[in-house]
Amino acid sequence: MTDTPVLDVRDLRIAFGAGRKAREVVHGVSFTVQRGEVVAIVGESGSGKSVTALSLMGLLPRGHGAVTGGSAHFEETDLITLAPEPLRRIRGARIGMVFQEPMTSLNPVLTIGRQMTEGMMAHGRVSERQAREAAIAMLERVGIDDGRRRLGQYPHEFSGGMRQRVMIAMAMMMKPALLIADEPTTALDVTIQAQILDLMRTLIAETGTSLILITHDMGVVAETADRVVVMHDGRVVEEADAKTLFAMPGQAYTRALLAAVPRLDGAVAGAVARPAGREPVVRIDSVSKTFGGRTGTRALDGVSLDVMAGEVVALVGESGSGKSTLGRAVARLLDVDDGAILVDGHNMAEMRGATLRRARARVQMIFQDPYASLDPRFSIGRTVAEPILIHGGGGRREASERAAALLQRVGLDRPMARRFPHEFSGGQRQRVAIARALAAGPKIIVADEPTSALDVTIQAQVLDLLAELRDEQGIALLFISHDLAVVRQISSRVAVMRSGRLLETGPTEAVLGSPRHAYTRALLSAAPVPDPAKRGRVRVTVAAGSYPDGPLVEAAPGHWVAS
Amino acid sequence: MAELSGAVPDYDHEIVPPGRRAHFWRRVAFTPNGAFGLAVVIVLIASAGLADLITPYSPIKMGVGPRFLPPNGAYLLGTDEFGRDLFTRIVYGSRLTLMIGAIAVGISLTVGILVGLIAAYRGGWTETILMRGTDVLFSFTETLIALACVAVLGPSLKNAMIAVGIAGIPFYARTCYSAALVERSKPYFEATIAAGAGPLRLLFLHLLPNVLPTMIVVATLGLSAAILAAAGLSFLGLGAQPPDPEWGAMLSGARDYFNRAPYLMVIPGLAIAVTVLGFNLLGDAIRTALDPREGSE
Amino acid sequence: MWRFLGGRIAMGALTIFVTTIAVTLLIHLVPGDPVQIMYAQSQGTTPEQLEEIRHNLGLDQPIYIQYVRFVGRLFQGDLGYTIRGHQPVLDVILQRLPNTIALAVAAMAVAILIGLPIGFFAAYKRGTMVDTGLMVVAIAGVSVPHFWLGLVLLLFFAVELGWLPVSGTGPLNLVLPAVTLGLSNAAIVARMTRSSMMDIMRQDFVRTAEAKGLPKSVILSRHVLRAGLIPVITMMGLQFAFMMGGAIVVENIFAWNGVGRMAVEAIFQRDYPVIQGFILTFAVVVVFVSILLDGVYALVDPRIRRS
Amino acid sequence: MTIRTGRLTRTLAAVAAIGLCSAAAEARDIVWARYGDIDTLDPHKATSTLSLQTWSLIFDTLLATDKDGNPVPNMAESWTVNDAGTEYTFKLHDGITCHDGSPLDATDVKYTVDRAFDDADPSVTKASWGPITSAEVVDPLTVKLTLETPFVALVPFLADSFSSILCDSNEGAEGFGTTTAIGSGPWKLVSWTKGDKITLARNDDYTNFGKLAENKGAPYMDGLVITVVPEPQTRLAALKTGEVDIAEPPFDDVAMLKDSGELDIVVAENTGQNVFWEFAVHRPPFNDKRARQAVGHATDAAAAINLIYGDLSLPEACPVSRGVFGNDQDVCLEYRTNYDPEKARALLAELGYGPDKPLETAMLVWTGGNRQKLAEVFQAQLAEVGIKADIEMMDIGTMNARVRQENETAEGKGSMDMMTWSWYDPDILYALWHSPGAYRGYTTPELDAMLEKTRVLTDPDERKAAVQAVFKVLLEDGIHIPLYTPGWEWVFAVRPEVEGFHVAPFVYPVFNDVKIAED
Repeated sequence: MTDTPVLDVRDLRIAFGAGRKAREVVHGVSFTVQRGEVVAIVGESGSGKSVTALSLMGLLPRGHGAVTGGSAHFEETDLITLAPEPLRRIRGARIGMVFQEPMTSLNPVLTIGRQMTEGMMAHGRVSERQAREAAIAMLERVGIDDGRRRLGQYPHEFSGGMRQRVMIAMAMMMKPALLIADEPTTALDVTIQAQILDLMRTLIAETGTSLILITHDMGVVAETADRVVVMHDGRVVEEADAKTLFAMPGQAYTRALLAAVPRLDGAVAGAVARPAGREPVVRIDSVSKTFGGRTGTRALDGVSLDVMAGEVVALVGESGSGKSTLGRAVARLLDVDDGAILVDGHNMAEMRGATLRRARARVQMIFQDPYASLDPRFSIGRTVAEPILIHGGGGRREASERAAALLQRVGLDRPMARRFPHEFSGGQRQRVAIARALAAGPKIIVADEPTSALDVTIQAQVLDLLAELRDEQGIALLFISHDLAVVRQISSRVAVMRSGRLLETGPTEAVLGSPRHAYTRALLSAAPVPDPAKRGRVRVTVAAGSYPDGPLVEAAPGHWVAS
Repeated sequence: MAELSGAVPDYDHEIVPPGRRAHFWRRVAFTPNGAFGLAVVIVLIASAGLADLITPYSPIKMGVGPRFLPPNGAYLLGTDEFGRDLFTRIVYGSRLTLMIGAIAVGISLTVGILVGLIAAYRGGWTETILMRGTDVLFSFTETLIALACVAVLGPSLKNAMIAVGIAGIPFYARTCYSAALVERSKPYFEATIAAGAGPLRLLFLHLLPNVLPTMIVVATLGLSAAILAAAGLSFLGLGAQPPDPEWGAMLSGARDYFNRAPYLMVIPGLAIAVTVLGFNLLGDAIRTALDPREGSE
Repeated sequence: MWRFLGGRIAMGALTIFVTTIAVTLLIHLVPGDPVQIMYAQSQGTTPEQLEEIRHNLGLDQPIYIQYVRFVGRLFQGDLGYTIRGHQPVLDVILQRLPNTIALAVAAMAVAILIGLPIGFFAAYKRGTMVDTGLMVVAIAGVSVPHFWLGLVLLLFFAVELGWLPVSGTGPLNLVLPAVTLGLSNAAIVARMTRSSMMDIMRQDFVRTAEAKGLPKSVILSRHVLRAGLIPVITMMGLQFAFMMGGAIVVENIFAWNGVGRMAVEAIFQRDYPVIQGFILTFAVVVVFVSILLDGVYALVDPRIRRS
Repeated sequence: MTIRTGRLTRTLAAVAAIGLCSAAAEARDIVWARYGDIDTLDPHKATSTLSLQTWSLIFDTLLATDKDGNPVPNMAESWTVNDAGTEYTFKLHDGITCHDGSPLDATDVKYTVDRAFDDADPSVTKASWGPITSAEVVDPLTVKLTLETPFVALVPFLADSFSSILCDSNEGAEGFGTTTAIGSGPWKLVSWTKGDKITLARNDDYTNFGKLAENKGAPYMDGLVITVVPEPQTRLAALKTGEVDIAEPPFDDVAMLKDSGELDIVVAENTGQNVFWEFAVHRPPFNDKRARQAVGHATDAAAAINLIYGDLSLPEACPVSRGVFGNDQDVCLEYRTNYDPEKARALLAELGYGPDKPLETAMLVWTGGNRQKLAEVFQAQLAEVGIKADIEMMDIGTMNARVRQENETAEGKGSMDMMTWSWYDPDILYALWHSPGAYRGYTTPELDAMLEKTRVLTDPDERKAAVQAVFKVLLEDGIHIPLYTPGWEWVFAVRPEVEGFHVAPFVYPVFNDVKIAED
């Protein structure tokens, strides 16, 4: 490492609000970034990592937050005390930034060309023509061909991954000394994430730019960072070399954090091969669904799948794979065009009216967003009691008694039943949602990304709870997730979907351990592994339409692969 | 007739949880706008309720004083062309104004909520018919619908209230619909469907309570629009008829005397403006309190 | 884009279709015998004559036949005859319509010229006293009844100062009604603009622009204003409809010879063919303008233009 | 912002002033502002005073009225009646020309009469023409009208603009009544912008034979513009700024204007206008004459009109107003129900009404002329004795329909209305109260007989007695309770530089003598 760091942050303090209401959220954070170094700032939500990054650029939302102390020396200049105008001249030119949401980070009414060139021109170095040439060259470097034509296009004509490439190109065009990337891949599918991370690493290496990578994902950290700064509650908990940190975490918090991260390697905790019931609880039989009329998108295309009693079947795939649609079809939250969904032998797809309402008790659902999952005007006791009342499980008193018992079962105290959802944390709300699902006395629960919105430590707790319930009550679980590591932890069988088709299904060990389908292999190789030692694996990629997606064939006992 | 409806129904459906209601009202009352709005509304309600006690004369009896007497000690706001006490008439007018607002908004709100909720809940053809119909009516603007209603029903205060009420339906239906659509797409609603809840439970225990805060904001702002619209109709002679001390009608009647007694025109106009401003500020304050994006907090 | 415009045109056609039905029904919703009400002017019309009039108006036919006839005549530009004076309704309306449109357009110009900059500025200064102050003024603006504002302006500028003519229909006469109608709508435009601009200022792409180190003026003019104006344009169609609606009142104050004043007179005179014609004309104008603005919108917003 | 607006408007005002000056330099028109527009230029298609006044400028009539309201020769230099009173022969002046240059002769008169009696599309005032069976061209300057029965009111009718003589060149002319109106009156139609203004130009060929104007030739001024300015205060402002020369002022400002001398006030006399109460007599409560009388006794018309119109209007005791044949205040005062609230209360008590049970009725009033204010005063007066009247304002046409509808309805609460009629002859009472009655109101066989008599008696004294006998019935039974005269559009404020403006009987403003002094 060279002697003078590119960035030297000392005792940075940030507060939200003003005057008496001021609340400090970052309490004296210090770290340095050396030339050409990749530093990851990692932490759970509320750790202050994003705020720290924004404050360096002077981009804290006005009226919401302000730096109250400390310094941040960038190439000898203190960014914190710098006047707006000189700071503006540093922004973009010397420090670039890439944000999380590629879909909204570009102006929809300006051409890509305009947006790419305006920064360079604003910093007064070049003519428009030169800027366009530079932009075309840069687009090529981030893997976008036909740059000349692409510059005339608007953001909506690019996919999410492409937009993030444009964002990176836009930032790197200025050859900044430092690039700050705030969760740059969180909104992307895992295969795209892998490509973007690879791209960033390559560019950094080529240009000697330093990178601050803000993320919550230990896998991403392990894949990318040279050095890691772990933040928690506005403080730096630990700062260490990446390899050291993953191998020998120095602090209890870091250890807990790492322990909670589900892994694709190592011991399988939950996926002990369980004796599955003989009769399927749910039999999905060649179900098809098209959205938006005859010419619309085919979300499900002849999907068949069985779930046995007491079994956890994971449905994995990237966005647009149809996995959520299938889950909602099973819960009969949408009508399918074709096929049957037999729950306990009754075809839910054909039911209507009161019959359907009665049958609904058999299938319950848990959703991704714990905040929107509960009616904010119902106390949680009432929320949990509602299914009991609907299905005639006794009077009001009995229902609330049972609701209280269920809440206790999911780890919430009885007196909490009177409280309202806003008084609970995300994890607690997800527990309430689980209790509500249990209240109807279901045979199967469809859990649609139930832990994706939760911090990794909370995720571990919720997954444990689900596993316990499965063991204890013998309820089947259809677990929908994009995260193979989570799937591996909880499910006994896995079904891989893409573009509305089932591509591979079988026991978890078999599918994740020895995948037979090219797409499954691509997914596995793209998933970030929280171990710096495994960095630089060869990625398997698979282009759309270049893989088999015909009927499933049994490749090994219970292991089916698309032909 | 000023259409407040010009503001798009874009309220954030952030909900005030039951436990925070007291805190919420404090947030409304402690902003200058909210305090002013609340004060106006309280004064209005008080004057409507206590009209018999606080007014010295009869609102319709002529010749309780000389004609065209400018504001003075005995007749606080002066007397009108018939020697009636203007203060008394303004106070009694507040009663009519509140009634007009309440009834007109009551009609708009009830029908609007029903249409919006059912359209959002049922979807499909019901939704298409109801909401396209609403769009059609909406493009007509409230003024025209109110005018058409009066053309059919004939000019009277009662008909003006009905007309303004009907005219407001599209706006309320739209707002309720978009609010209900947001709620309907939230997982808790789907979870309740999955729990086997029937349409009535879904509509009235889940959807309605969750759109209600939005609708209350809209109704508060809508009150001002309704009052203004009804006053406009009365001004044109299509609403309140004599001797009702309706402000718009009073203002209209005073036009003939604006040389001689300008206060006759100024005072009812101010009464309307302050009342409408009060409801607008109150509605705005409630909205700000509900929508964290708006304020600086 | 053509699909978008096609949808809008279809919606417009639907609006006009619904209007024709409403207008046909209108006359039947009137309590009492419309023919008697309409023709009471004539001295000693006998029941037989009334029956004949009813027949001539087709009111003795089943309602769907009346509707078909009405639409048939509509296509020939025949809106019937006024009760008062027996004039072709279409002529009566067409003679006044340009005045109303002129008023609405001028008022719209006033509203935009005043409302847009204020809204933009308030959004820029959001959360400050300036913003609060401007918005209170805007709320006060929508709270002042425009029939009152009109009278006050009339008193002051025309009667007291004598700068402008007090009544009538001409270019100079347009100033006061346009300002009256424009001012109260300027407040709405200001609020609309502010909320649209604030939405944009909260967008991620504005932060991107800031992160690029663009000067504030460039961010505001290029990124915020452009994107923020698009929703404002979409609201303009509705705004124009409001102007047309507001014109009904304002025309009556300033004796501006437009269709709004005509409509109010017709209501007092129970001249139903005129009322029918007015509603229909109103619908056609509003639909036409909103389709026009949708066209502008489609051209301005690349997401629609290039789809 | 205020400052900027100010500067802007001033600039605009300056620009416009230049425009106005150049226009004014060419010709000076008389500008007459009224509250509303005409319905049509076709005298067979409307009845409003606004329309009549306009027709009287464009068209001429066979006869005219003198200042007392009596018929005198006009375009017809003389006329004769046969003994049976069923044939009227009119001799026309020679050399009268229509606006299009064609001569006005007997064929034009026949054209007009035939048009009024056209079976397919008769005049809306067909009944007032009387029982005419034919119009005959005897020679180019002689025309004969034949009647089925005698009709003494024909002569005054032919002096009124309802009988405007239309030139037969209007036949087949495009847009008659809208863009075309060819007459032989002192003014020619230039254009009519509906809702805004009517522009007239001097008819240079005009000769005044009998109209009330000193000027025997064409008007002095080049043009006459009749504009529509609905608001009284706006009209006043326009008068003050000189935008308008003649207009009806706000009543409450008349005294002030008179005192200041800023504007001249012209009050029309002999308007023939009669404002009166009438009732829906076929159902309770007004089927009982005591209820009607109670209204009469509760009404203090003198006080009310004094409050609203000051000394501009007069209480009227007779069912036809001053200046109309048969009017005699003393005779009528004897018969009519005079203001006596005690008596009203007593009558109401007899009928079972009291303080806790007011007599409820609708009070229909037509818009304009401050009548809504007057109605409010009457409403308060009636309230004093325990009659609760709900005012309903409407257009006159609507009110005509409503009144008839109320008379034809057997159910519902009481209905009374402040009706207004303006006519040049007591024959109006025939139209109103002879069965079936204009509004299907009060009729009896006895009254029918009495009214028929008033139509055929040619001796003035006999006819007067018959007319006053009708008054007695109408007044005593509280059928037609007169309130005041004149009643609408009869006060004119005139700019001081305007000379020679006056108003002929039955509210016909005359502009033939008008000269406007140069500033």
